[in-house]
Amino acid sequence: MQRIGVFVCHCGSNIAATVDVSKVAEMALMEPGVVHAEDYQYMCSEAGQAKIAAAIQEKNLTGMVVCSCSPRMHEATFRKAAERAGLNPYMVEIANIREHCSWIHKDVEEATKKAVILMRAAIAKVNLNAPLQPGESRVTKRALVIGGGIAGIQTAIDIADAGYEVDIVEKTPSIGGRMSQLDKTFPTLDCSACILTPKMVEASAHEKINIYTYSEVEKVSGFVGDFTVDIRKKARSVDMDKCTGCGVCQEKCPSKKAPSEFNRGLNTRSAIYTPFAQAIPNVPVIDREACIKFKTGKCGLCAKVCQAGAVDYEQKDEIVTEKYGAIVVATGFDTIKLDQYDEYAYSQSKDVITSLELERVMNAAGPTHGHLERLSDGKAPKEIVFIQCVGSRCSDDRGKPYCSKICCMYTAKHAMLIRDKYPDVNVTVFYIDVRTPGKNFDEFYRRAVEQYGVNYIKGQVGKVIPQPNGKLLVQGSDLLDNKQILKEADMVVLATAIEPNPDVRKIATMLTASIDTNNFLTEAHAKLRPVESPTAGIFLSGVCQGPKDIPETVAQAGAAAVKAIGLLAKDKLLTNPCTAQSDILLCNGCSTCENVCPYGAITYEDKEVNDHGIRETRRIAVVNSALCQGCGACTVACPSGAMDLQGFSNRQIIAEVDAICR
Amino acid sequence: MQELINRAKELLADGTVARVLGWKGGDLPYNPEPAYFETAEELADFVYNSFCGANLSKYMIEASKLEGKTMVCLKPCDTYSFNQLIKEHRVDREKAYIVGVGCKGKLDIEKIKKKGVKGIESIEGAEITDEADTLKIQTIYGEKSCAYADAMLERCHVCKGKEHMVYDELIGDSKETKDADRFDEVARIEAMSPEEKFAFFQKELSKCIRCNACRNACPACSCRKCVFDSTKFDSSQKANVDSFEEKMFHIIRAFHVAGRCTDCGECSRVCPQGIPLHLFNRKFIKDIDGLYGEYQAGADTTSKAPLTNYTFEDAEPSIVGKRG
Amino acid sequence: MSSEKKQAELIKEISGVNPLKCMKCGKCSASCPSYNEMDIKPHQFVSYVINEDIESLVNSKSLWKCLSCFACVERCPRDVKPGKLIDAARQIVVRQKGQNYLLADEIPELLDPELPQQLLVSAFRRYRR
Amino acid sequence: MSLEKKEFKPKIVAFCCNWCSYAGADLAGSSRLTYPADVKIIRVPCSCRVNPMFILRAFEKGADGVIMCGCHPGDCHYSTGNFYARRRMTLLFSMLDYIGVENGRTRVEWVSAAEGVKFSETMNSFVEKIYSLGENVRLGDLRCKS
Repeated sequence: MQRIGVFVCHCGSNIAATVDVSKVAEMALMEPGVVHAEDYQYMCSEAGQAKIAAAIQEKNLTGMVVCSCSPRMHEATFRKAAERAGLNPYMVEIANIREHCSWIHKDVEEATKKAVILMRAAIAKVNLNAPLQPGESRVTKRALVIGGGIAGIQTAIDIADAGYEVDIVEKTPSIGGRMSQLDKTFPTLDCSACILTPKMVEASAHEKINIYTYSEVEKVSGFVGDFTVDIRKKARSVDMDKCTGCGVCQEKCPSKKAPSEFNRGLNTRSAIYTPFAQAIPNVPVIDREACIKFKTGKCGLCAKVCQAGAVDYEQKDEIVTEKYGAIVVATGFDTIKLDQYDEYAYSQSKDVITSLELERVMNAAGPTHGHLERLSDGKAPKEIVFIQCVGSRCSDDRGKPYCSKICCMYTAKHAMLIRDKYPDVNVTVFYIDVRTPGKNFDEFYRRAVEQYGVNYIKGQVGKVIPQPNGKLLVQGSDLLDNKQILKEADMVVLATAIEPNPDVRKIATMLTASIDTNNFLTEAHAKLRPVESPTAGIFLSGVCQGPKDIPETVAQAGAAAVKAIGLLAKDKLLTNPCTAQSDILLCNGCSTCENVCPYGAITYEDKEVNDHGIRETRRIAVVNSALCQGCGACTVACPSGAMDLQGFSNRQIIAEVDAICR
Repeated sequence: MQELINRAKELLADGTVARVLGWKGGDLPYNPEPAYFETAEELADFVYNSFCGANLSKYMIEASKLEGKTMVCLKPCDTYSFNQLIKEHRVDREKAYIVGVGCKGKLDIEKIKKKGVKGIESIEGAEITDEADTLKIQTIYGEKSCAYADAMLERCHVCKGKEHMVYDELIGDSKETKDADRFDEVARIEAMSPEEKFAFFQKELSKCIRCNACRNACPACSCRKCVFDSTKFDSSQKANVDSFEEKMFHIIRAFHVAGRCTDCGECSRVCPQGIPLHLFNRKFIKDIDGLYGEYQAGADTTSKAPLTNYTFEDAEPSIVGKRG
Repeated sequence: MSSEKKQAELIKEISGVNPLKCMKCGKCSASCPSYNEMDIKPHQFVSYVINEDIESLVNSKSLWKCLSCFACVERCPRDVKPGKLIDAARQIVVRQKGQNYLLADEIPELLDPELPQQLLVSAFRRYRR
Repeated sequence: MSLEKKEFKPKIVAFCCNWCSYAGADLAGSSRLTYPADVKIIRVPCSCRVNPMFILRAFEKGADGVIMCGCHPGDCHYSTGNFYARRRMTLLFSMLDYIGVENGRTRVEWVSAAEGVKFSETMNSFVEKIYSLGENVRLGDLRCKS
């Protein structure tokens, strides 16, 4: 028989206001095995933990139940407290009477009753708990960063500076990401390239950083400290070692009709290309879909003009397998597709563009060489309308329910830059709210209005109608004046919602990292663990976790790096002892469990057994507890019940079921 | 039958096998029982007739542990079970010399008795070589007759086919007996109202005396120790104390063999209470076929079983309420 | 429940709209072809329902100026769909016998050959009973 | 014992996987999204840990409804657990339906850690369903009914 102590936490008034905590403690004493029960204001506090320690020692407890907040919150705290007092940490169970009880119920009697039942279930479980010892696993001192934008670059530099090897895997031919496409950055109006390029160079020159561009993560296995990752290096068709980056091939390439990804399809590029002048590595790739040589077998001009002999049409995709201790996801974002927003005439008029396209138009390296002009006829616009929240804050299925966060600021930036450079152009911004929380942000927006005379109108645009004269008729509302506005514009710029890079879902599945309904990766705790995924060893950097601007991204990138460094600095990790075990006398050796194990943790061995006097050799399942992650798939696949999960055994769960249904 | 005995003697004589697993005559003309034969003399008791319904593949679990090979007589449907046992590493293919025996449909003595035939002394037409469509039954009340097809086990009317899935040699001819769809009965129950379904199963299952015959005969139910006998689930009990326990046992038993059951029909054949236990297994087979694609357990030894497999697009459990 | 509250609840029930979802962006009013003829503008409908002032809504000109073109329903980013609220208010009027704005018999006289078919169908859906 | 009919208070067991649904329930709690106290949650590492025996056991001991929640298919913390769970539960529920147990008494719902609202809505609708079905008399040990 166990000697169980029950500790009921008030959590200030969080629990005590709805649950009669002293009643719960009193009821605990009536349960089998319970020899001690008390309630206290804050069990997780130092004083609370001291009470637990005292009870463990004085009453010689063999198990304990804490009725408190979610085990996801403080299970680790109480386990540590138990361990310090000499009790095996796995003899601790939590009854979640806060999140699952006091916070969602109002009636004191009802909530108290439920709390008692939850406590009984936990006591019933502890009665069947057995002390467990965690194992150890090694840590590979190398990190993988998925995504080579500003978030990935910053994380990689920070990890590498701490002395650990880092690999960056970037899908496109160059690192740099979205930031490399921007012209200027708010709120200081630095030139984006001027601040990003040095970071790119630093990453590529860093002796601890290895960059795989034009590559994708193909497969991930293993677990925290010991991931094995297959990286597909897509065939570049250009030898990275031989290429000097002279650029002659790109000049001579006769196929120049492929839309430029870097310029958002506003102009074209050659089939052999580097995305932009400052690309790192400065080695082109051949777009095999656009290349004449690959399409028809003829041409081959690039190979002829390449003095270094770097062009290699025979190159094949290559799979590199590497081990990592930590993985940082920095997959960034894209703007949403506007197919469903016919009312803004995006697909009907070349002069309706997204803000990211405007960045390219304003940039000296862009399709118009930095001249503000209409893409339809090249004329200078006189009247520009900005529309905010296009696809953001939408609860229908056309857009995204969240605020994209960066649009208010970049629109103010665009408006200001246009008014500064072209004072004769009128700029109107239709907004729902102007959101400028951030250092110097509101001041920045006010400058756009007060100093640069940008016309802000509170109200959304209902429709943009292309006119026969080439103008765009904008129909919007001015809610403050209670007027409907009709305005002829030369250009319309849409502050298009951003969404996580569509590839992130595939990556999250490989990493078994959880993802929310908007495809943003979920953090382990919204407030206290914002850069960690709930999956151990996976960290989050940048917009893949939620919309953010550059300063926030860089800050989070550094935070993710620190968390990864904290992991890599350890030599050994303690493994979860809640693993599966096979009962040698019950195992049929049927291989069913092996077939459902996602980790390949189950193997079979011929073992001598003594089954009540019958000695024979049997085929028995053996669990490698270093590989087992404790999901329990095998335990249900096993018909005889030979396979059981420590810490969540069949009898423990059944005891909980019985206690709840009692 | 003689051909089988002759071959068995040869195999014993040349040392190919150490024993023969077949049937010997029982105390009544219609209840032959599984038996081992180790010498030519013992084979005098060997029988193989239309009452030899027992599936011998499960006996091979123990026989695999013995010295030397065992000659085992397997009917076409038994070979599915044997394959399934190979797949689950329960039998050793190398320890078995499989003689695939012919089958023209096995008989159900209960069906004959239900026709009011009592005091049976002998039955003519049940020998494997007989071509007769009618059984001649000598009883203490005189001769009675019964159409062969009318006396056949339910499972033979929905036979999977007379092809052996695994064998070393074949002896004897078979005759197709399939004349019904095996899911008809299940579909009929599915079409009932919940009240009717419940009443039907309540009535059938309340007959259960927990003798465990179904479990002991089932080749898929071959755990060294059944969960209902172990303490692992706090579920060990030898008798049904209430109607819940009857249901629990049979649902779990069917669930444990789901995707592994070859639909050999032994459970229903051996049930002393005549409970149509195959209706549970066949329900799972029908669901598996319908939801995850046709699957015949024991047709091979390598395919992934439905419950250890999945696809991303699998039906959601809510489909249960949505189907017609 | 006060009669004002009842009426507001009725509008919510008929329309299936939760007016609290409105974020006051004004896209409905920006989309409305009859905006200038309305006394209560489409985006204001929401606040009338929230403030339980159905009386004003029912007596407004807007109720009968709405063309049921559904531009606001189509474009509302918050699933509030003021067009449906307007329609519900109309239903309330129609349900109170004798207060029909139009009788079915009167419609042929008002028909205009230039009128688009869709509008006709829509009008019948609105003004029938 | 009073002769008056007792008010029906259902017993509902919810199996929640540790990584998604239990966290979703926590989020429902911290967002103060209410659902009836009849629901009691049992934490399991993964939906694939839920043995049909547990579900039948709950009914045996007097549960009126059993719901299992896990990560959305494809998002399982253990990659594939919920795929197996999905097949197991589909077959089990189909069998229960087949023997005449009202099919609304069992449910599987995928709830992510971010879906506190869905968790609460799911529980509300499930409890409502159980109230409409009334006491579970078909699948239980009558000795457990008091």
